[in-house]
Amino acid sequence: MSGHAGTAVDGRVVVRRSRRFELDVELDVEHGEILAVMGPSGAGKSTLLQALAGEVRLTGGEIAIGDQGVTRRHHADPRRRGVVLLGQKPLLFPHLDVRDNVGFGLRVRGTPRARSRAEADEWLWRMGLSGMGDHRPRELSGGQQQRVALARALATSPRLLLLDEPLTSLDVDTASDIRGLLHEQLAFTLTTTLLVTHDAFDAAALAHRMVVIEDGRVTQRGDVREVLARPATRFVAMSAGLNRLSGTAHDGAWTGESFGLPVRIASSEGGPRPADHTPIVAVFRPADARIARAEETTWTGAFHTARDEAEGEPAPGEWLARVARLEPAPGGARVHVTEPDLAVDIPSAQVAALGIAPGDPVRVSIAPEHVRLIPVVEPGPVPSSRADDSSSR
Amino acid sequence: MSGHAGTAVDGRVVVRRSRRFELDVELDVEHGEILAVMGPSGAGKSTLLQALAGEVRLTGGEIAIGDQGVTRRHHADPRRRGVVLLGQKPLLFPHLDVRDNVGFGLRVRGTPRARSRAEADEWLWRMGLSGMGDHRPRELSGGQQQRVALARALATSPRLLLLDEPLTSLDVDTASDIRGLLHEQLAFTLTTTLLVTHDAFDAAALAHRMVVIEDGRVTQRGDVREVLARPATRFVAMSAGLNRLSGTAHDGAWTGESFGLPVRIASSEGGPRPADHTPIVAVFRPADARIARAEETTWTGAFHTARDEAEGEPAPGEWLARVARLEPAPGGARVHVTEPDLAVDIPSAQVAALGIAPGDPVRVSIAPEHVRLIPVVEPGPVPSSRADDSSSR
Amino acid sequence: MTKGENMAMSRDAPARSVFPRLILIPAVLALLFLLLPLAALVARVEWTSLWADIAAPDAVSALVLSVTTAAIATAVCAVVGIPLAIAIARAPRVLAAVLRVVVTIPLVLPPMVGGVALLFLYGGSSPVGIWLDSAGLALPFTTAAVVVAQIFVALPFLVIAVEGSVRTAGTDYERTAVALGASRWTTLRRITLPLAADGIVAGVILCFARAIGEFGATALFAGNAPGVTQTMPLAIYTAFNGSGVDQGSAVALALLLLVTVLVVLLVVRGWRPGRIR
Amino acid sequence: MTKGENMAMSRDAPARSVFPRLILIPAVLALLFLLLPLAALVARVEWTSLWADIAAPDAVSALVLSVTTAAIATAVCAVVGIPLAIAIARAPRVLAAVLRVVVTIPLVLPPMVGGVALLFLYGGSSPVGIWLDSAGLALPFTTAAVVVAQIFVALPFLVIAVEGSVRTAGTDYERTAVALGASRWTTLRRITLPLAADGIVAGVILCFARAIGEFGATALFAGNAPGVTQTMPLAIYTAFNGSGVDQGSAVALALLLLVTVLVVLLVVRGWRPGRIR
Amino acid sequence: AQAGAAGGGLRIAAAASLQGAFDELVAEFEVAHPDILVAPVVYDGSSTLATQIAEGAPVDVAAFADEPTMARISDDAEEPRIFATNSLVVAVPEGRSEVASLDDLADPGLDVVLCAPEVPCGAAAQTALEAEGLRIDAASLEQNVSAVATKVAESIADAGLVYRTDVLATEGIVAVEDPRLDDIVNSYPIAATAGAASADDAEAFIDFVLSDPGQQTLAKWGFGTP
Ligand SMILES: Nc1ncnc2c1ncn2[C@@H]1O[C@H](COP(=O)(O)OP(=O)(O)OP(=O)(O)O)[C@@H](O)[C@H]1O
Ligand SMILES: Nc1ncnc2c1ncn2[C@@H]1O[C@H](COP(=O)(O)OP(=O)(O)OP(=O)(O)O)[C@@H](O)[C@H]1O
Ligand SMILES: [Mg+2]
Ligand SMILES: [Mg+2]
Repeated sequence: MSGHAGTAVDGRVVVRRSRRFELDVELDVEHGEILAVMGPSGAGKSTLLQALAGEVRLTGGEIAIGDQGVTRRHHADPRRRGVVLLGQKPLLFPHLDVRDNVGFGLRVRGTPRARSRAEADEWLWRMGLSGMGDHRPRELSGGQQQRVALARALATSPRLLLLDEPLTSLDVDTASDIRGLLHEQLAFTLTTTLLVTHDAFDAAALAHRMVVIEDGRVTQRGDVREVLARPATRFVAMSAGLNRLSGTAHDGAWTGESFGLPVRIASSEGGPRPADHTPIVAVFRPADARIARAEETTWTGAFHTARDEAEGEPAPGEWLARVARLEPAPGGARVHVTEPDLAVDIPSAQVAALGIAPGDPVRVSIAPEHVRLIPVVEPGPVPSSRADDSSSR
Repeated sequence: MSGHAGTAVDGRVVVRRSRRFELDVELDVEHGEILAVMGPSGAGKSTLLQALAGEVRLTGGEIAIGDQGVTRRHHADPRRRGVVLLGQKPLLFPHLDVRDNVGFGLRVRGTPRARSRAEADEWLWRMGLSGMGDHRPRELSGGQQQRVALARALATSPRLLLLDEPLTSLDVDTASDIRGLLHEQLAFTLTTTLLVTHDAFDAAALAHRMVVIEDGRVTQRGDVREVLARPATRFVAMSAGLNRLSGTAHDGAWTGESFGLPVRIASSEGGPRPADHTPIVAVFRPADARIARAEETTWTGAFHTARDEAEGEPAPGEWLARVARLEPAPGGARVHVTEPDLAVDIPSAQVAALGIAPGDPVRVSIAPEHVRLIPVVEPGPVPSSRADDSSSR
Repeated sequence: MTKGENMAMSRDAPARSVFPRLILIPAVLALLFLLLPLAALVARVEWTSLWADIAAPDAVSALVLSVTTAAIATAVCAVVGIPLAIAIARAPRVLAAVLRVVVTIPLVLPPMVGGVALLFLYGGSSPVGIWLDSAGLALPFTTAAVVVAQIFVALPFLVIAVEGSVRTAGTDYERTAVALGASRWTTLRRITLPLAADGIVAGVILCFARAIGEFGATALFAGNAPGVTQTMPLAIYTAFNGSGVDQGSAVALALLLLVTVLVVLLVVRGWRPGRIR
Repeated sequence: MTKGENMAMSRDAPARSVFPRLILIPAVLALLFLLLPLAALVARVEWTSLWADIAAPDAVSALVLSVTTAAIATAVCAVVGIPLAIAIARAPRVLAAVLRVVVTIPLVLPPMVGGVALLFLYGGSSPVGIWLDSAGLALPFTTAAVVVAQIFVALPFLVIAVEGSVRTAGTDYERTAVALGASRWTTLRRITLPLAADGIVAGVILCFARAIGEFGATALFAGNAPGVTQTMPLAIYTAFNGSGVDQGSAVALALLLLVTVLVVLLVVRGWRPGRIR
Repeated sequence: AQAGAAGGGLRIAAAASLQGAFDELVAEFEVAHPDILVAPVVYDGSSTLATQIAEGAPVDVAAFADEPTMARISDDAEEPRIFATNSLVVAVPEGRSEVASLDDLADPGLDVVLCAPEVPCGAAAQTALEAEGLRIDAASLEQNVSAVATKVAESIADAGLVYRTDVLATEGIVAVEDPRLDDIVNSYPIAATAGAASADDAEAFIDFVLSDPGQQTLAKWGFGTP
């Protein structure tokens, strides 16, 4: 694995943290690129960033950051590499006031005191914290600390910026402002950035490409919107806010089962027709699915009716399901149904009219224009490096 | 203000934190109720919870928690009040392993060691952390620590539970599981809970009522869905993911201005017709608005055309706007336009077809069936207690 | 890889330390400065007579007395000193500063003056002494006096070391424990003390070292009666100062004291308060 | 409300302390135990001759010598001891434990033995002493010897106090600083030292107090020449030991020493390293 | 000498410089008086012992190195008797020959250590030097005579004034005899304390010290007879 021109980060990071967890990820980030990193809690995202920042040692692999190599033995100085990590904890210097925290990186690079203070104040203003410069970090709220830490990281103009959930614990309004600021700043300074986030919206708004890490391994990577639109795993689908149903291709449509009865979902999307009998997944938004009361109010009754119907040709894109859970949502409710497991969003107006409760039979339908069918590629576009299998759970 | 039967928390909390910030909030929470607390970063949400937990002293007001009163001088023992705060930092005991952390509350209540360990393991399992019991907190990822802290708080079966952003730094998938668990647990144990969150979805899914705090004052309160549907402030609208345009009622419709040209937005929603010339707001979802290229491609040209059209009767629910910013989003893009400021979501397919850039003129439209008109009530349904005005920014 | 190894690995993995390597020069200087005199001492040991010197009954009884009294004094210091340290750590800013200075004062007294002060307080000519005497608890010139003298000189060390770490540990975890339903005592036992463990160990070590090395106050307040109040430092002093005694035996005794303390310290270092529950 | 008040308010607002109130009993006992002997000492002061005793030229020169040498010794200890403390705090677990014990050892030596050890090392019959002598740097009987003796006995206190707080402060902030581009020296100066400020102040205080109270090693190693090596503790001892001389003057001198140190400590307490940048 | 425990036996407190001699004396005394139990002797500086006795230390017999110190406990003791004398000698490191007589000490190129004038050996030295009209700029005024002896033995000092007994007891130093010093004697008093548990035993011991066998033993350790 050799770095080519224009590559900022290139190589393979292996970190064994414990008997049950090992991170093993290949990375290839271009100069000025923003790479989103998503993954479930405990998947190894922070470990990856810490390894790149030199905070934990590699136990294997080899990674080139700029023109410097880091291996298990050789351990370059992050300062000389120009790598700045904003970790999950803000770690603001408790003995310095907020202004000096933000100005720290400038000061240690020799910027005169007055100028670094002025720049720090400018950053605070951009973060919506003007006038807070004299406060100690402990006198700030959680979200304010988060913003100060972000300002401190950005103010140093690093060559490689590692952001570990920078917008977490911010409200929607503030997060939107900071997201805009971050977008501008990173685009303007062409800073190579790895951005860990749990929010697909952040990833889409800020990053160019994305890697998904699950249990220490990359499960999907590629263009952000592409990944979110064609989720390879349940986790990605959830993150993108999509239902993802596994089934088999048949006649160019998705087929599966619901309580033993066949279900067929068609798609009006163009593209290559999936080969029959190959595994595919159907993907659609919870808001696009429709739900209606079954004609029979008892589950057994409804099931019998459905079974009788199924004798004939079942209506495509419609099937009998059972309500598992009702979750109120801002504009209505989210209904979780089985089988197959999926979510349906219904607007407030419909909630009362529908009058359903867990256990009730319902008819779920999805129109072909909202469905995307994706062939399952296993192990997918992910460069495989799963030599060591003992470490997976 | 006297507590009545069934009231768990009742009174007024005043905490001055600094010259520029004072919290002054009236609260009234029923037994077993779950109250969501939302507000911008630095609004005082954590301060409110800390005051209720006895971690900061009141500087004024008086609050009854159960049958105990807390005032500036009198400071009841949170232990005897059965109040448990899960703060923004997990604060897991660093010298105890994860299992002992979760079991701590049980142990100190005299539960035998074996049983408390078993219960702790059960909690860890429910949190998706089985097998992690022997780890030290510092060996966990951020989200894992968050979940352990939540388990520790829930395991004590408190009378009043104060949760400060319990689901932050969790991925969507894990958050959904934990949200479900929290919902069941709180409903089952009928625990009175204050839940600080930045996520309207969490609030809607878990809470019955909601208070919105901005800059230390309550700006809106009421049923969660009601508040989110009828946002009284820009912040609430943003949190609920809605556009909120201020204007004046005229002929039962909303009227405002766009670059000096009149704009009219009608609503097909029933309800009392707003009196003419009173201030009202129009509320709708970014996904429901439509956007189209203006006939002219230059801003000046488009503006002239629009001005000429406006001489006649302007088309209701449609006006000329200017693109401010384009933000990629998972399923497409979010277009921010001025004037008035609002966001429009467009699906991926349309993004390329539309081909717009910041500065371009566009025609924005919104169908009456998606619009809700809300009279502006000032100071609104919020019990006013703004005696001290010097403390607001 | 076994689980034990793995836990050890993750705990021992050295946090990358970033101090300038140049500071190792003064650090080594400091170490040499402390160690060279000890080496010079050891170089003077007369190995031929060493065994006879340290096996002498008086030497053995002095050593036993020293270890016993220092252990008792350390225990007493821990029992009263840790509470004092916590009280100072949690006192309001100004009061804490004053208390800290007050606690430091006895350090300054040349130990002999400390002995005089103790004699003035508990001796036959003071009201306290008379009262103790009438209660049959006369202190001076008893083994108890040795312990009292040791406590007086060693207590400040324990208090200052423990106070620092209790203050650094802060109150966040304590308040969390209380909120989870722990009583104050439970919080003290399960949270405050374990979190201050490093400081407590350091304090206990300093305290024990100072107590077992105590000479001046003991000499005055407790006297130098072999078997009763003659601790190692007094035995060394007597061997060194008395005429007609070989100074070689003073060096031998000093060596014996050093080795004993070395062993005790290494054992203590392996111990952490709060580990046993 | 002015801004200053407000900052003070938020900083001083006492974190609710949750320790059991009962521990105030042993805490007060500990405090009394330390203070009563001092009170007994003060009670014996002969106020009529006090002024004459403390204004005597020898007393004044001894006091000046004590404060000067103790200050120099403390400065040297800080310069070499803080690096040693940092090195220990950041050393691997086992090495750190060994170094900590090694540093503690000199504490154990009765100071007089320490003096003998120093004599053995730097005296005329040792290679080091001969070498120093030929370089014209003979130590014994010089004021420098006083400082050396004080450093030897006081250094361990500083190292142990500072080491604890450097370790507690951890390396998180240091690594953050390095990642933000700070050099190792800058990190040391701007992060490590200020974060360990509490421990450094405590260490400096302990070190100064021990140095100014040092008697045994000084007496042996440096001697007792008025104006050159006669520090306060030696003056006190001489006054005390003198046959037929009034012990009142020993008490008076002790009081003078105490008050001086009290003043110095209160001044130091107001100082924090790293505040001035 | 079986009385290790507190309370048993005759309690003797003696100046540190008497240690070798008294250890031997006590052994002989126990042979002569098998009925009298003697507790281990407490040795320390005379001044320390005096302070302790004034504060009620349990002592039956006190033997000090000088009379003024004994005078400090006159309220607490019987009439003292002089049982030994000690005279000063010039001590030099073994194998060095710069110093041949007392007068050589005035050489400013030499490091000379003396006892502090406040303590008995220093007072004696001062008397001797004044009598000879010698002015010595001492490198150090030591707290006790052992410190002087040690400094000379370690070659830190070139010469010092110590007691004859110390030269015998300290390795590495030799005495330079000077007859002018023989007159400068220090008298050692011994007394039973007022609170002695057994006045008879105390008297018996004092008598033994003053007896011929006692004096012979003291002479063996370098002490003179009064
Ligand atoms: N210091 C450590 N010692 C041992 N194991 C660790 C350590 N830190 C983390 N781990 C383990 O490594 C795995 C990955 O942790 P990491 O912090 O990288 O996760 P993450 O993807 O950042 O999760 P989150 O989204 O919750 O922050 C987890 O299973 C965690 O338990
Ligand atoms: N210890 C303190 N001293 C002084 N001011 C403080 C202190 N803690 C918080 N503040 C100030 O009080 C205000 C409210 O803080 P709080 O932590 O309650 O906000 P919050 O609503 O929880 O915000 P976030 O969502 O960012 O956590 C902020 O302006 C903050 O700067
Ligand atoms: Mg993480
Ligand atoms: Mg908060």
